[in-house]
Amino acid sequence: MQATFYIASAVAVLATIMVITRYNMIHALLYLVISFLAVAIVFFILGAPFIAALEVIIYAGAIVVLIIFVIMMLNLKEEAVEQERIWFSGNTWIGPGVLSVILLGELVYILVTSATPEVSHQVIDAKDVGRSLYGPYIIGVELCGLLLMSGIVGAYHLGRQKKKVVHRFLEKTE
Amino acid sequence: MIHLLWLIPTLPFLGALTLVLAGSSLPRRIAAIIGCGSIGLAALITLLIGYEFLTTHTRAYHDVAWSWFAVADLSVGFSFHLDALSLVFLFVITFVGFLIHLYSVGFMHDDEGFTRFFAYLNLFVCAMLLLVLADNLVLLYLGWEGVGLCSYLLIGFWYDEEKNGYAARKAFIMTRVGDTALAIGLFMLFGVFHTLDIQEILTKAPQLWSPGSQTATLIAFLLLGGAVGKSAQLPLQSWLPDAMAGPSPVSALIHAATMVTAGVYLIARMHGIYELAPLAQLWVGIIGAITLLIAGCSALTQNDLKRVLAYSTISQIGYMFLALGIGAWSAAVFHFMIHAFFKALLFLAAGTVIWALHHEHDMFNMGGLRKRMPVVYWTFLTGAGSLAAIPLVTAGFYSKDQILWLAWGGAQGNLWFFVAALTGAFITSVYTFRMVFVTFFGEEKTHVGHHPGRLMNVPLIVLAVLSLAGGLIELPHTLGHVTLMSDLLGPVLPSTVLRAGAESSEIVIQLIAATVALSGVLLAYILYIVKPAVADDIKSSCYEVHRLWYAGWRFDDLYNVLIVRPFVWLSQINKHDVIDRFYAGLVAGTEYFGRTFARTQTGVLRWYIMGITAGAVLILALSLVINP
Amino acid sequence: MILLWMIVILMAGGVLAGIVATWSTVWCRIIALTSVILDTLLIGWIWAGQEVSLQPGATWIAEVNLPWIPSFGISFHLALDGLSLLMLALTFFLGIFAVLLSWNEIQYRTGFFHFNLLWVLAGIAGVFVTLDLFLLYFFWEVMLIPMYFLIGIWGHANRQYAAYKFFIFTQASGLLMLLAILGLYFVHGNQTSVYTFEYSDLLNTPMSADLARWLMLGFLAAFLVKLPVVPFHTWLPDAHSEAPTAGSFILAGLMLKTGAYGLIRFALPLFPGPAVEFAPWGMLLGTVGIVYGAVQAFSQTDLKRLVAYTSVSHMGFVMLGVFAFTEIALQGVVMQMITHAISTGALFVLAGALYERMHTRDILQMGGFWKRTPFMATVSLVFVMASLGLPGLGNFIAEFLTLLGAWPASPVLTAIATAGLVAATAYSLRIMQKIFLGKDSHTHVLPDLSLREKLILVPLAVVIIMLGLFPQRVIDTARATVEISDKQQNTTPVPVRGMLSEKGGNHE
Amino acid sequence: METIAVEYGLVLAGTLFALGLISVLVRRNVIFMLISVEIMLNAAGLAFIVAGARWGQADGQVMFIFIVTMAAAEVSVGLALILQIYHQLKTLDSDAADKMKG
Repeated sequence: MQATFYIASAVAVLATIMVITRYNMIHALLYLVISFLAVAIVFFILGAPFIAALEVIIYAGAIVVLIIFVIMMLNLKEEAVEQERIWFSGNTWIGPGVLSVILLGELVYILVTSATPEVSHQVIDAKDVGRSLYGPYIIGVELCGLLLMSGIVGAYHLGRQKKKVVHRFLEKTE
Repeated sequence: MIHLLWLIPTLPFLGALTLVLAGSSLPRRIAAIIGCGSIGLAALITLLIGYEFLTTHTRAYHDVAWSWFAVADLSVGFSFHLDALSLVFLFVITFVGFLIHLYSVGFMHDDEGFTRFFAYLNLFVCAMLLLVLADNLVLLYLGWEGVGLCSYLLIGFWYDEEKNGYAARKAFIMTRVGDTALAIGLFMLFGVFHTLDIQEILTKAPQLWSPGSQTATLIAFLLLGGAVGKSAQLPLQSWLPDAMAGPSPVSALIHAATMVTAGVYLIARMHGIYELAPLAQLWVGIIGAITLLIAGCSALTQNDLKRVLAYSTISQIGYMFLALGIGAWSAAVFHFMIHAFFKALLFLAAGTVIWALHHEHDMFNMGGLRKRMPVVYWTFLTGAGSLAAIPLVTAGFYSKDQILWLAWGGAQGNLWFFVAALTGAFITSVYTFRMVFVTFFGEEKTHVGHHPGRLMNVPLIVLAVLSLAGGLIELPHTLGHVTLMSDLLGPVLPSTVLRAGAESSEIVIQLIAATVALSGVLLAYILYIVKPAVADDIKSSCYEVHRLWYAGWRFDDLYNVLIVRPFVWLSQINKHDVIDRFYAGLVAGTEYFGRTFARTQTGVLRWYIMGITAGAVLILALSLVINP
Repeated sequence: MILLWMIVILMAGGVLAGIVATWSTVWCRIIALTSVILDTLLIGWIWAGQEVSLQPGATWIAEVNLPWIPSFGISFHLALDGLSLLMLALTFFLGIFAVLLSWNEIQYRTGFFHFNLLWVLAGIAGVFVTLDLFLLYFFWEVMLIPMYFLIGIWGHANRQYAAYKFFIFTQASGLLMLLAILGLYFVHGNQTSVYTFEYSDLLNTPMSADLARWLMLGFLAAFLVKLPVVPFHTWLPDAHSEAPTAGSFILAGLMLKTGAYGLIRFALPLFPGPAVEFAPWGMLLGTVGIVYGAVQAFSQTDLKRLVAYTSVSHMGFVMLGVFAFTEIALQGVVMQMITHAISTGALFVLAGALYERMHTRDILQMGGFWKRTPFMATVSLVFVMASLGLPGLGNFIAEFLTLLGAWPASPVLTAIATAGLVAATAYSLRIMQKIFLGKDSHTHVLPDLSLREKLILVPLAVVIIMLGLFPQRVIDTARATVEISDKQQNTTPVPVRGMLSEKGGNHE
Repeated sequence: METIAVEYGLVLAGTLFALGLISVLVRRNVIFMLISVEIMLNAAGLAFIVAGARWGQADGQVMFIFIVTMAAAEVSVGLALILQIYHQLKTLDSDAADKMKG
């Protein structure tokens, strides 16, 4: 069990590192799927099989597919990869890297110095989650509904192909 | 009859009101009738009241027109107090005022501001009457400021000339400096007595203060400040010569006969306080003595006929102050009255000369007018004689002699005062007859344009008679011993105490005074008729002194450097208000910070995320440090 | 109830005038004029029916007390006493002229102008009668915002700047007052568990001296800025010089008086202890204001700016008098509020009239106008003389009483303030000299005052003269109020007062 | 059965979060930024699951579901925005969209 956890974790971290270092978007997305799958395994180990399934379906499935669709729509070619390479080079890494490492260090420090209880091995299945969702968290569910609704409306509104507007004075009148 | 007292200031006021409201639409004739008529009626009522006052032996008459304002323990009425002192002033103001009004009808005949002139003049008479009739110091202050206003308006009457306006402003501001002292004096008096009623203060003062009391001295000095400003005494004298920018009748009425003697009135009125403050009273005398000397010296050097008279006025008021300073109260009032007659006469006559010579002011451009304008010559000569105190025949001799005598023989007199007064008398007769000889003798230098009509001659003659006969109401022991004036003022003003053992020397002093006056005339005769070259020699050999005196001892320059320029400089340099700079700085600072922080708004998304991250790092770090 | 009506008439008149203006500007002006005249008649009727002298301690002449937001202890409480009566009469009286003044001057957005004008008046009237601190703040804002529009829309060239400056100064200080009001509200609530904004309840709130000091400073901030007292005065010259004539007129005549009124009605009675502590500084500020304003006025070349600085100088007398804590001085202050409103307001009218004719406010470009406009010159003379405190005109009574009353409190400061009158003479005469005296070398068409202008200036001149000769009626009307606030200050322990006069004497 | 210490789960979540953060900060391509945000959201969700597992409660999973919902909505709106940006600016460079700089 423990070994599985560590392996899955290592895969997740490595896959994520690969994600963030790719120049090609599709490659990155494929690594992202691996990372999500690894995390799904971690969920399963932690006793959340329902969530593991959700992770696979929604993250590794729906969201990644959505992004791929958009990439396809944009019809990005080799130039995009080149562009990415140019942007990516140099010491742009240093500042963010140091900042993030400090943040991580602080997190780890906090976690390590505090008491370390064990994870309980009770499996919490979809039924428990459902009870919770439609019990005390019903308001949250409602709000999620609204959020998704507005997400759809917003995406539709924003995604419409409008006439290109560069500047209102330069706008072509047809 | 005496209950008609309220009419005396009311009539000129109504006259002024009518003239102001009617404006220039009024025909000249009617304006003249209103202007002179109101004063004439007032003068008539004054005469009647005076007659009743004298025959019934009234000591004082009190009349409340209405209660002006009353707050807490302060109660001020618009109320009048008539006693012998105010009666004398009342008589001079209305009577001389009336004569000057009459004269003005002729003098101002062709001026386009005819109505306006009479409106101001009437208003002035009203204010002056309020001043002398006031039973409380606030009403007195009203009159005091009112005459100041009219003086301002009348000096600047010919406002086309910018310098007339400035002369008017100077007069107003300089007298206002004195008024400030007077106002502070009023506050102090109220603080002590809880009333501003003059009679009440005078009765209470000896009960509250012992002679020499500090408060009394301070208050007396403050009142003196007011008097000095109004009466053009040292150190606030320099406005009067410039005030000659006004029309001559104005100079005669305001700047010779009445307004400038308001200071004398004030001190005489508040004599009770000065008696309790010997130091202040001594200073009244000292100021008078110094002023009469320096103004006399300045008068010696002036070429402008009216400026000579102006300095002479300052000098003569110096005599009155000297008299007040030595406790010769009734002598001061007597000299005031006689001075009003002859100085008004001199100004009117000078005005006629100037008017006849097309506004020629320089007397060295005149000459030979004796034959051309005989009436003016004779009246001017009478006035000049009176001013120079020619013995026996002129009224000026009697009034000035009294002061000279008391400066020596009075209990508060001393040698210094006497010498100063005597020197002043000598200087007076020199410059007076310098004026007479230069203007009326020698050859004619400017052609006489127009001749005065009867309207202008009659007041001259009346005033000339008064400056001769006026002295008969008060004659010294040695010559007839008439004491009408001091008897009249007796109930109001204390009589002067003589120094022990000095009585016998009165005749000697009189002889000295007469000699000095006559020798002054003689000197003037030698210098300006017999040997004019000598006068020029003296002038050029003492050029510096001459210039200093000519410029009125450079007091103007002194005040310019000390007060006016710093004030204007301060005001100009701060025109844009340094305090506003502070707020402008505040605004600039805010804008600067705004712009600086706006620069962090780069529009680059990654910077914002960086900011958020840095914030998270910081907060976590803080929580670790603070709460490990 | 009549008080409510007075304010409602103004507000409703404003709305109506604003609406009617779409059809007819003349009717808009007539409606505005009618509503102000109606109010003037109402207040005149009250005053006429009033006993000459109110008995000390008498209840209010008129009172309205309606619950507004009872849960917060806010009520719509208006009350009228002698002081308020005078101020209201002044407000409505000057309001008539403000409408008349704009008859020709305001040619665009007439409806909105009159709406603002009447609402400013309503706000000012409200401040003068309110007895609820929340309502006070409400009216304080009601008079502020329309005034901002008056300056910002119908002002002269630099109006935006002036309007912002005016707004920020008054609003910032007003917010400090709001803070202090809320502070007082909660302190009182904590002490007595009665949460109320009612003035009479808050009067004797027990609190620590420190707290009282801070709360008083909050109130003072609003009132001193409005007055204005010297370091906070710089909005005034800008606002005055840029505002339209009616705006300057109301600003100088009425709005500044709300500061003075606030001091007398609110700041001092609510915090008697700290007020006594502050008194020497208050008097010092007043004196500095008198002298500083006068010196500043002397150097100005913009006529309206000049008059604005004379306001600063004159309001210094208010400070001096209020913090002298004597009945005479307070009467002087009340008188000063009225006479300054009239004399300075009239000077602004004259400045406006000259601007209408010459299209400049620069006095260096004027001169010698007496010959062509004798009537204007004569009227100006009256107001210029009033402004330098000539006896016989109302301002003299005010300044004399103030100084006389302030003398016992601090002789040195009073003496300096008196000397300030010399500077007042200098700047006042400068106005006459530069505009009306001197050579007339201008080619402008310069007609004398029109009938409408005469209709404004002549009554003002008559009133200022009447106030100078017969001030007793005003003094009697204000007596009850003044005596009460005087008494309140006198209840403070004697040693403090002794110290006060000594301290006052030593401050330079 | 061996147990897993909670901190390991949390350290994993933190690591993933930090990696996502680095990427967000470094990348200029908007799509990459969006991907990185997904990584971070996922890491946050992981932390919730770990916490839920520690207490044996369903709440952590509920939270994860909310996060997923939010992520879905965010991605859909975000992608729509990306499309717009690309159409307007002809690039995916986030730095090009700096019209609101101060």
